[in-house]
Amino acid sequence: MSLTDASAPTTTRRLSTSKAMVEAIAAEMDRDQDVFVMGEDVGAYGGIFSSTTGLLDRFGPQRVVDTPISETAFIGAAIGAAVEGMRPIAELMFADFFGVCMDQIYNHMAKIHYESGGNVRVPIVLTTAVGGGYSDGAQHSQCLWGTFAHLPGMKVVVPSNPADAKGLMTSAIRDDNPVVYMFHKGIMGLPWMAKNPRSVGPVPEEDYEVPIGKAAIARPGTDVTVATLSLSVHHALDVADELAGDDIDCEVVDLRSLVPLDTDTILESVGRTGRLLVVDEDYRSFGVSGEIIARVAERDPGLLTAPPVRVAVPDVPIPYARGLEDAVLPTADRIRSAVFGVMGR
Amino acid sequence: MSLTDASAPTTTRRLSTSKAMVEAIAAEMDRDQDVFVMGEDVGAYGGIFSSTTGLLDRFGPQRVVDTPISETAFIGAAIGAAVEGMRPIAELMFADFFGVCMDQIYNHMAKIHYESGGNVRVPIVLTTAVGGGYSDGAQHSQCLWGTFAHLPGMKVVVPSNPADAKGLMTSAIRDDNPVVYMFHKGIMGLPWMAKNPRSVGPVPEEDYEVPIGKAAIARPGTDVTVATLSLSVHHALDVADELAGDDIDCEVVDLRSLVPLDTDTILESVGRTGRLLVVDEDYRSFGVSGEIIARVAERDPGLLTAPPVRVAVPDVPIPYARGLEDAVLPTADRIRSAVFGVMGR
Amino acid sequence: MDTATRLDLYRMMVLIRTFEEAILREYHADKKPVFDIGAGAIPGEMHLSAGQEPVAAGVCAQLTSADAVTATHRPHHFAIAHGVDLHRMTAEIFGRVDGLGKGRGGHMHLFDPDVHFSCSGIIAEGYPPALGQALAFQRRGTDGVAVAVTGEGAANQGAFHESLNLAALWKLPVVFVVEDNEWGISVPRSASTCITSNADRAAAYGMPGRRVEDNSVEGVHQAAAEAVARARTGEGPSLLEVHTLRLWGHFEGDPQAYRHDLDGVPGRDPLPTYEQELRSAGVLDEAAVTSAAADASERVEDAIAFARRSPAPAPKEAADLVFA
Amino acid sequence: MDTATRLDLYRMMVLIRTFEEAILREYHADKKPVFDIGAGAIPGEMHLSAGQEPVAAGVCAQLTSADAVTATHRPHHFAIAHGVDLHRMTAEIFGRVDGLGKGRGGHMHLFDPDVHFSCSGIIAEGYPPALGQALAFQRRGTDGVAVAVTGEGAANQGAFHESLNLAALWKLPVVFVVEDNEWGISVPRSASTCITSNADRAAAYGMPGRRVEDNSVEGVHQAAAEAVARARTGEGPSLLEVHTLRLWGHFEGDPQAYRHDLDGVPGRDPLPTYEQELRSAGVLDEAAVTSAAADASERVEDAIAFARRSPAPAPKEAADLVFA
Ligand SMILES: Cc1ncc(C[n+]2csc(CCOP(=O)(O)OP(=O)(O)O)c2C)c(N)n1
Ligand SMILES: Cc1ncc(C[n+]2csc(CCOP(=O)(O)OP(=O)(O)O)c2C)c(N)n1
Ligand SMILES: [Mg+2]
Ligand SMILES: [Mg+2]
Repeated sequence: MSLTDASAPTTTRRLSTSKAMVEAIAAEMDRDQDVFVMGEDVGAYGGIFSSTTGLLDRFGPQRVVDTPISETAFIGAAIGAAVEGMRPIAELMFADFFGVCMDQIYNHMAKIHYESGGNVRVPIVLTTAVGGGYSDGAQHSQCLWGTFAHLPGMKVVVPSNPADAKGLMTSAIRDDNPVVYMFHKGIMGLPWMAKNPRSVGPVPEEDYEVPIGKAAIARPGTDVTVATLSLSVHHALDVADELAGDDIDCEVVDLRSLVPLDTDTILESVGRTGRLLVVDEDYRSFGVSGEIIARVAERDPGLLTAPPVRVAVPDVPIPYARGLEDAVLPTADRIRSAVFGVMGR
Repeated sequence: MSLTDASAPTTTRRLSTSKAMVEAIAAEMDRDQDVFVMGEDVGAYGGIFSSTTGLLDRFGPQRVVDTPISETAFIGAAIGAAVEGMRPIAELMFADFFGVCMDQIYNHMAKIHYESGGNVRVPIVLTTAVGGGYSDGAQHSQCLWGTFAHLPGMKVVVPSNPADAKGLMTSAIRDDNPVVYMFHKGIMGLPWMAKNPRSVGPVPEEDYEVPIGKAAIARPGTDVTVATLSLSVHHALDVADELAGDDIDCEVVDLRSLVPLDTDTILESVGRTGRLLVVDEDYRSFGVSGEIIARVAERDPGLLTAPPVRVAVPDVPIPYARGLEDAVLPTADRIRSAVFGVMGR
Repeated sequence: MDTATRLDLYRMMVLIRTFEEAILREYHADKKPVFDIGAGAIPGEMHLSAGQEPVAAGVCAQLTSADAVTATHRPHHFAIAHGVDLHRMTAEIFGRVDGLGKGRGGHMHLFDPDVHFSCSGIIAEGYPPALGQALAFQRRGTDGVAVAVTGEGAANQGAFHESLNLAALWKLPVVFVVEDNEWGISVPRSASTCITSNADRAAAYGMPGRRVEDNSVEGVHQAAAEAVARARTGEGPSLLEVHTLRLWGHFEGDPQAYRHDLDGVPGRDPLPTYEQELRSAGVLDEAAVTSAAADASERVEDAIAFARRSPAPAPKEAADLVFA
Repeated sequence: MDTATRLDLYRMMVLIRTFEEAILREYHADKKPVFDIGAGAIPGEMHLSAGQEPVAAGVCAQLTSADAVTATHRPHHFAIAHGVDLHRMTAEIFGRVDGLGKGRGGHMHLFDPDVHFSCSGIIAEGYPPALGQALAFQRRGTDGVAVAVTGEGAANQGAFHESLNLAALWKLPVVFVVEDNEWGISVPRSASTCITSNADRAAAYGMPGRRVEDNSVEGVHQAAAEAVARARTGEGPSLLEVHTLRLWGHFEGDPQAYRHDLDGVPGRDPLPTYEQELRSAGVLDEAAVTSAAADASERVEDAIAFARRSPAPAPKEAADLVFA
């Protein structure tokens, strides 16, 4: 079964994103003995952001492996195991920590297939938590997906809801390529963090894949294309619902993956609406928001009946104090103003 | 003295880019006892790409310090020394190696000033060699400036010629902020690498600063804006000279720094030419080329009378074999075709 | 050890504990009935150092404000013991304009250049900058020392290795401190290395290594005296591991379901232990205990009041201060 | 040691040296009169292993093609000794379609999955993947061993530390090999660490460490036997440092002006030394020497001819093969 549209699942069972993610991992671990999980606090703790809850009990310490705080060593070990045909899922606790182990990720995991002329495959899923909004400061709140997406050789997946989280995880594990799976803490449905209502949603019981590289129209609309991803999809949907009352009909495009990026869906949408707003929780410059605007402009600047607008983190480390952090995150307030702006109101 | 235009120096003395760079470092080391150099092979070897030639003889091993192959430790040490008021110049031999030490660079060097509420300054120059074109393979040929520019808190300088290399180095050392100074191997004027003729050029003897954040019009033109940086400036100039015969008048904008990015100069140029070609030796997606196009489009898509075009490294690791590498680098051939393309010819 | 020193150590431990208890109170006060990490006057992750007071008190007693300390994600005990401005530190934890970082840093990012204090939330990555501070001291001919702190979990991170090697090679005036509280979040020491003492790693770099057992503040004080003296006199770095105790969760909100040693924890609290020891030795009496507690409480509540009075930073200034 | 083994070791060393000399010749042949690193049939950086043959010959003699080797930027000796396909390896160095990586990798990026061989140009970063190969062997219940190689300069990189700790902790079947050729490009060992033997670092992780002096191929062979047996029988990793020799420059084109030990270098060449030793021991005579040279030359020239015959990859396919 393959879902290409976020609204497809017809089920009444509701799960949080974290449970949906874990369900996919567990199903693949059942199906394939080569799948195993490694990372810091993935065992008894169940993942700091509940990305592995219950897996240790079910699969034991040989297949759910707590590691020392040695990201270079254990991510590298995942690469070596993948080269030998295993299918590791390795967790980098926060994407913010990429700097201690990026060499393994981008110079090895992502390049070995190419350098080997396609003779060596590296089927890893690198899971990592991203995002801010709870005052965790400049080293624990970043999205950084632009950084990963810029470097070739790894797919980059960014689910926004439980059903996609499950289907994209299944696809990621089955993919013969390295896949970086970036989950926003704010969509996991954690009991100890302010919950987005959509962090719990319907999730089919059976296995299914959500194809990597296919965006979803999370909400169809006619006036402005809001291209966004992960937690910001929810803020965009909230604003869209609200502005429907103001007679502004927003189309919300959930990118779902950055590599591959579903340019066609973006172009098709902007072709209809003529207006583009990109909402991105990563830093503004040299990242996702610029890329999306460029993909539209390089197709045809004439598609844009108004200057495209971006709501992103201005180029500033994420501040700690709540008011400061709110000011730099792509909040509903900022999105709303931006929609008015792009609509010329 | 301050130069804002690459053509300003009036001198007949000609230096290679590497000598110009070293001259600036030496002058600042003379002027300020707190300036010192550290890195791998910066001493007796003089820098693998001649970025420190002669400094050891002149300043001794206390101020020109060879380090172990411990980038995290010595770049971190540079940060600590800077925090205490020294002004280190630390060399990361190849930008490709950022993955072993990025945490110090982007989570520490770049963020301490902000996190401290401006109470701590980190005046470091991080020099690093970039670029391909001599078959050094996927781990030794990258530009990666998009990766550095995406992460806030550090300036990113990308000189293209000897006079700028000197003036930008002087500015970088005097700057109270971290500055990443990325020099392309192909512009250094190395005796053992195919030389670009412009890698040797006039360099004033006296001290001067080239301000960080000001692009240069390397060649004025009326038909198309070619926004580019570093070695690609030269390829763009070569193509521009050639196409003058075809009645295409290219304006070549040498960005000189990515952070800050001189958006005004780009917009002003595109405002005149109506056409934009971005030439970038970094990976195509989620980087510099997208950002520049987006800055123009978000000002006004109507500035563009034709779709903007980019010539960059397609999203592929840099291949080894000459023919493959040539195919992915922004060569004169690719630039020429792209100019014809954007001109609709 | 002389009585005055013992009293000072005790009082410092009390001050730290009092501070951590007050932060605990303030942190949880407005996160009820359902714990929400982002809510309240102090939002975000909160790593408290209760149980680890002996390490900071013992080490920092050997330092002056001209010496540097780089601490970790669990920085309060070292910040307090090293003399970071308590008011401005507290204000930073509350995210206020009078905070050390004007509200931009938070509890894992406390910078006080007046006493050369800093910390970082990235495991082991506080070590390398300490090398540079030590290098600056060395180059300038001061006798300043840099103390670099990590946990035992961090000792398995690459930055640890590179830093020790470089410091030994350059004979830098550094004291590397490893706080072995037996846990890295939920991962016990036994699941992160198979060696029993990080002090044994010192030999791999050509520096002396020493492990202090039993969370002994006086043991730390004495071992630190040697290490600091060695650094101050130009003989180079040392490694000091202290077997200490994480009295509470890794961070606030940590359910600690994984923690099989929990029953034994209260009995290992170093504060009553040391108090008892000093009472038995006749160094401490009821009055001294009461006055230590009262003084600590006054200083801490004063700092909290200061923090609460300080305004929140203006949102419109969020993007300022990126560059100097 | 038995004669057959000694002869095998000698012949392997000759094969490696013959290969490196041939690459030296081919590399420089069309970079004249002015050396241009990017020119000629073999462009790019070229790190040759002449002088280090004893390490690869000695270690790999203990391995089968079911064992893994991860090598460095200086990989040829290990590739050859571990049985990487010489034709396809040479074709890769020439950047041709029949190369191991279809011309995409180059001399620092040789991957031969048939014998579990790989290498990396990033210092010490070849160690971590070896852990994972060992883990896969362990999990699958094979008795495969992973050999991870670095230089002595690399032993000061964080990845070295993390890898040794993790391998010891998980009792992985790994043999860590450090080739101490005394130089990391221009930086002498004395300027990169103040310890005298990396074998001493093994204790910091709870594994045995051993240093082989004098670039002795038989010493390596014997030490590797122990280490490999230990790994194969599930007792865990070992560290093996070999004092070897960089006979030539760090890379081709290296002026070596920094190299104060240059005068003594030719006298330390392990190949004539071992040849002399075997001649004296009566193991080797003129005929055996000649035939070893002739066989090696034939294999190497054959591989070079194969490489030269192989076409260059099609530029239009440059962007293929990023993803499986
Ligand atoms: C590079 C990196 N990896 C992981 C983390 C997440 N993390 C924060 S604290 C911690 C445990 C640290 O253990 P230890 O060093 O023993 O210090 P303790 O918390 O016990 O004081 C971890 C894994 C981090 N901050 N940085
Ligand atoms: C992380 C990293 N830093 C620096 C380099 C540049 N570099 C390549 S080889 C080398 C020296 C390596 O010395 P050693 O480990 O002793 O190996 P040897 O070259 O002597 O075989 C250096 C510094 C690199 N490739 N990777
Ligand atoms: Mg701990
Ligand atoms: Mg070496």
